[in-house]
Amino acid sequence: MSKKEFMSGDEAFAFGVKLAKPEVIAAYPITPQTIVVERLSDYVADGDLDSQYIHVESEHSAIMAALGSSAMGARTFTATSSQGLLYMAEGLPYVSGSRFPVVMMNANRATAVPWSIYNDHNDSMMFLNSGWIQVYVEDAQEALDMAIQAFRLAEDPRVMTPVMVNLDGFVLTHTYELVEIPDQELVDRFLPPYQTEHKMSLDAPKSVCIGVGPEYHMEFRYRQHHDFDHFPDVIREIDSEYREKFGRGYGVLSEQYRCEDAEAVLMTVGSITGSVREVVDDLRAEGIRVGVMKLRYLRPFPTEDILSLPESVKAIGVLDKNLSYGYEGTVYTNVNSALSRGNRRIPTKDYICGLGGRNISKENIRQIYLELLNPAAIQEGEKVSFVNLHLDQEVDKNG
Amino acid sequence: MAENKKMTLNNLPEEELFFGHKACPGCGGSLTLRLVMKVLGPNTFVVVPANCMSAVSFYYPAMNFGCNALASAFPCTAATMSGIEAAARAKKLEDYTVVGFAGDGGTADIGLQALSGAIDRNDRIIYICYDNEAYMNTGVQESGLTPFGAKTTTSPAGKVQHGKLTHKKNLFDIITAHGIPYAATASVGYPQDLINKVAKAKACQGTSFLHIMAPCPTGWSVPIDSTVSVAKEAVECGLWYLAEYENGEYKLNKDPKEFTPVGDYIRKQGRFKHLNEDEIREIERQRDATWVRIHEKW
Amino acid sequence: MNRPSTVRYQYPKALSEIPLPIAQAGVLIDINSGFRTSRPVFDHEKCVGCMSCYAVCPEGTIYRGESGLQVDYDFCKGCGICAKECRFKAISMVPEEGENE
Amino acid sequence: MLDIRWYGRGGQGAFTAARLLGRAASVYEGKYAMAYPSFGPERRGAPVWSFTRIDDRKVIDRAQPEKCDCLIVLDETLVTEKVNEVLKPESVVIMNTVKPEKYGFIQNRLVTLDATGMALQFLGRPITNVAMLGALLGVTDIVTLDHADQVVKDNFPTKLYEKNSALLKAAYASVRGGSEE
Repeated sequence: MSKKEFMSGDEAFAFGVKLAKPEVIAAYPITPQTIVVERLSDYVADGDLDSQYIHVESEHSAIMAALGSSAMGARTFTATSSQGLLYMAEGLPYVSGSRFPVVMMNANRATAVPWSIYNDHNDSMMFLNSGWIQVYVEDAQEALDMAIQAFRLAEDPRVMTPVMVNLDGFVLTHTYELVEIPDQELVDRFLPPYQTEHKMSLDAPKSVCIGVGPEYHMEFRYRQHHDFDHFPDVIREIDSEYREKFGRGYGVLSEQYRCEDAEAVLMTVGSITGSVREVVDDLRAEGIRVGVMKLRYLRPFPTEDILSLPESVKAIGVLDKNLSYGYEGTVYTNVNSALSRGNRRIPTKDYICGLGGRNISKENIRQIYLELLNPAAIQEGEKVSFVNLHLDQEVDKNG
Repeated sequence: MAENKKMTLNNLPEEELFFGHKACPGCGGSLTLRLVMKVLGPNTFVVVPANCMSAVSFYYPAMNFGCNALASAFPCTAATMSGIEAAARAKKLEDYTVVGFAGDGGTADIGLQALSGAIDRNDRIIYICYDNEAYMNTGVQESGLTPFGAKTTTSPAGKVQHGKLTHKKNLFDIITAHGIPYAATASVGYPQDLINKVAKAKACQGTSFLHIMAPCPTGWSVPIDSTVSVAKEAVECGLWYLAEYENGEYKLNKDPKEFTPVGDYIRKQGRFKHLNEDEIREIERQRDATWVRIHEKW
Repeated sequence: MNRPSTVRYQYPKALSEIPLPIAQAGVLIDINSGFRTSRPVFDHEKCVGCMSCYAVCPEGTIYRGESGLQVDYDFCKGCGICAKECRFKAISMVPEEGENE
Repeated sequence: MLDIRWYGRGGQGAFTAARLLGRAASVYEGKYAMAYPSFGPERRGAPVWSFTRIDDRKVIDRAQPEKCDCLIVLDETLVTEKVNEVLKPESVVIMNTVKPEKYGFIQNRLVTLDATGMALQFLGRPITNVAMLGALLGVTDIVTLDHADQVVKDNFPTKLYEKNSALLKAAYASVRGGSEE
């Protein structure tokens, strides 16, 4: 029987990992991921989880130990955040290039300098090109559910690609919510033990992490790229089976909320979506037609979903908790690229927000929607703006 | 068990587990690998970080290891081995060995942190540092194990700076300071001694570490047939030593009554060609100090 | 001699043929003798079969044949360590003439 | 929707109380709740805000609320006139103090109790969070005393639970005037 528990995002994710029964865990503590590794250590120490926990001395070793473990065909988990993810940088394409289905939890946190332990997405956005699948969750329940789904997805023979599950630091990792915990037997049926021939074994010895010269290097990359073509279908299949078994699903690469007949749509990533949903409800109650599109996966990117937005949409805003300095938020770049691929001309605007844990209020979001309702101004005006900046804007403009 | 029968040069298994690779002729590193793999056998998981040994043996589509092998990132030979070992434990594998081959830079410089972590966990892995005293794969740059005075492409024999300015890191002491179950130094100049130590490491239940002197004719500027003889001379003149650390005790496997002249060893190698008499005397002084310490401490 | 043999590798011609970057162990595509300027030749009269040469060969190309120790010239790089280390002077390095076979 | 704010110092257990309240409301009373501390490095003695939000539908807005319906002060040394900024006209303030007369600047309804004295009496230590939870329920009935007692039971080992349970009930009674008990 499933039961309900009041858990933080970190705790919920750790519990999801426990239900997924990884054979090997290699992780190094970093705020705000720490509770995940503490809970997993507890489960192993108490015998509630039969897993080899490797107490690595750094994140670089965590990801490379995970590579070694996954290369043996063992279900493998690691977790990190921010500076730790950056320290792992070298290992990320090692794992994805080798096509080993490691699952990682990343607690999204700002990157130094100025250093900060608080939330934004500058850490994971640096690694959109790392070959990992990236998914961002909205609440503790989705965190737990995606811990389980991530292993199923990564290990699917059509996928064989590592998955990074991103949780917003503190606002999600350290916030307690009601979470429904699935029954272990049901999880076991949904996620059977990982079986693969894609591994080193004494019966069939392999050379792993091979080198490929200029003559054939591009062909290997070509395959890696095109394998992503199949991932959306696999994600859809897994999510609908999950919904069937556990009564909860999250859609595929993205989720549209009240986008039907919407004039303005705001794109979100992660836990900010909840507040945006409430603003949408408030505005809809006032007869204002707005919607929100939650981008769950950034790799693979929900290009088709974005292009499927109704014709009623006259302006799109993007909430970017990250910034490619000197240019724009990275989600914005990707959204515009999707629109361009589909030859859809909709005015767009980037809203840089929440950097280093800056609060984003419902009033902030409301003002963004009101601005988006004037598509002509969006078309003509500044494309990149900052939300809730603690500066006197007037002085800035005059100065 | 086959391990019970002592392995000698005469009864080494015929199977070649590291073969057909593209290493330079006379490579001390590949000789090290070949000999070690003879002892460890086919049920071995090998980790090689970015170095000559991985560069010459993982180049698609040719694969030169006959057993399982993984070409890992430079800083984390030990961590990758730990991951393999943990997975083998999780899968309840029996009768296997996990070994890593990193060079001097891969061990004493960039790989030291991960190695220290693995020894701390006492994972059942064999870490082998094949020491050719510089970053040879990238074209002979100075490492922490490059000896005093040696010329490399980043410690040139210039007008004001004469090769490497500092002495060779004392890696063996760094490792034994961890209280590791088994550590030893060895040399390709002494194959039987090397084989004996690999057999001990294979039987060790925790982390074991072998520091093997493996000359690189290219980087040392010596003839390609002198890899083994120059390795022997390093031991004979006292600049390298054969020792073990087991159960907290040090043991010298060879304790020369007197050393051959350092100058004879030095002058044969192009990398030391620029050194003057004072600098050679400095190398001798360092050697003597090392041996005083060895005799006092061990 | 117990080692992998050389195979003719089929390179991929289509997306579906491109392998994942994990390969069968022990696959040889070509021979290594291009390195060599001279080759070791055994004098079987002098050889006592001590196997020192075998132990110090970086390539693993010396093996026990029907008439004593043999060299796999496809993979010998001609470094000459075997000849130098032989206490019985049973190996001599003979210069290669022209192209390698 | 109810916003409850807890004000204390690191180590006083304000966040534990926030979490226990959220758990009682959600796990035992079928409501939805969210609980979180003011985020940051964990340091003993530093001022810590904690928040519990309770609603009949799923709580999804994570933005820190500007104002609260109940303000619970575990450590009165933190209180200045600035607390008025987080209060709505109808908000109630529950404070651990023996000198309520010092807080005339708070215009809202102020309920006080000597939680430190009670904690010393029942626990032998000045840990006031469970007492303040009891006082909150005595004033507001956000969750039943039985359910609060249940989450205290879930949270503490048996011996500590017994002491805290007694403290919870005593604090509850002290603000109710003892009549309901």
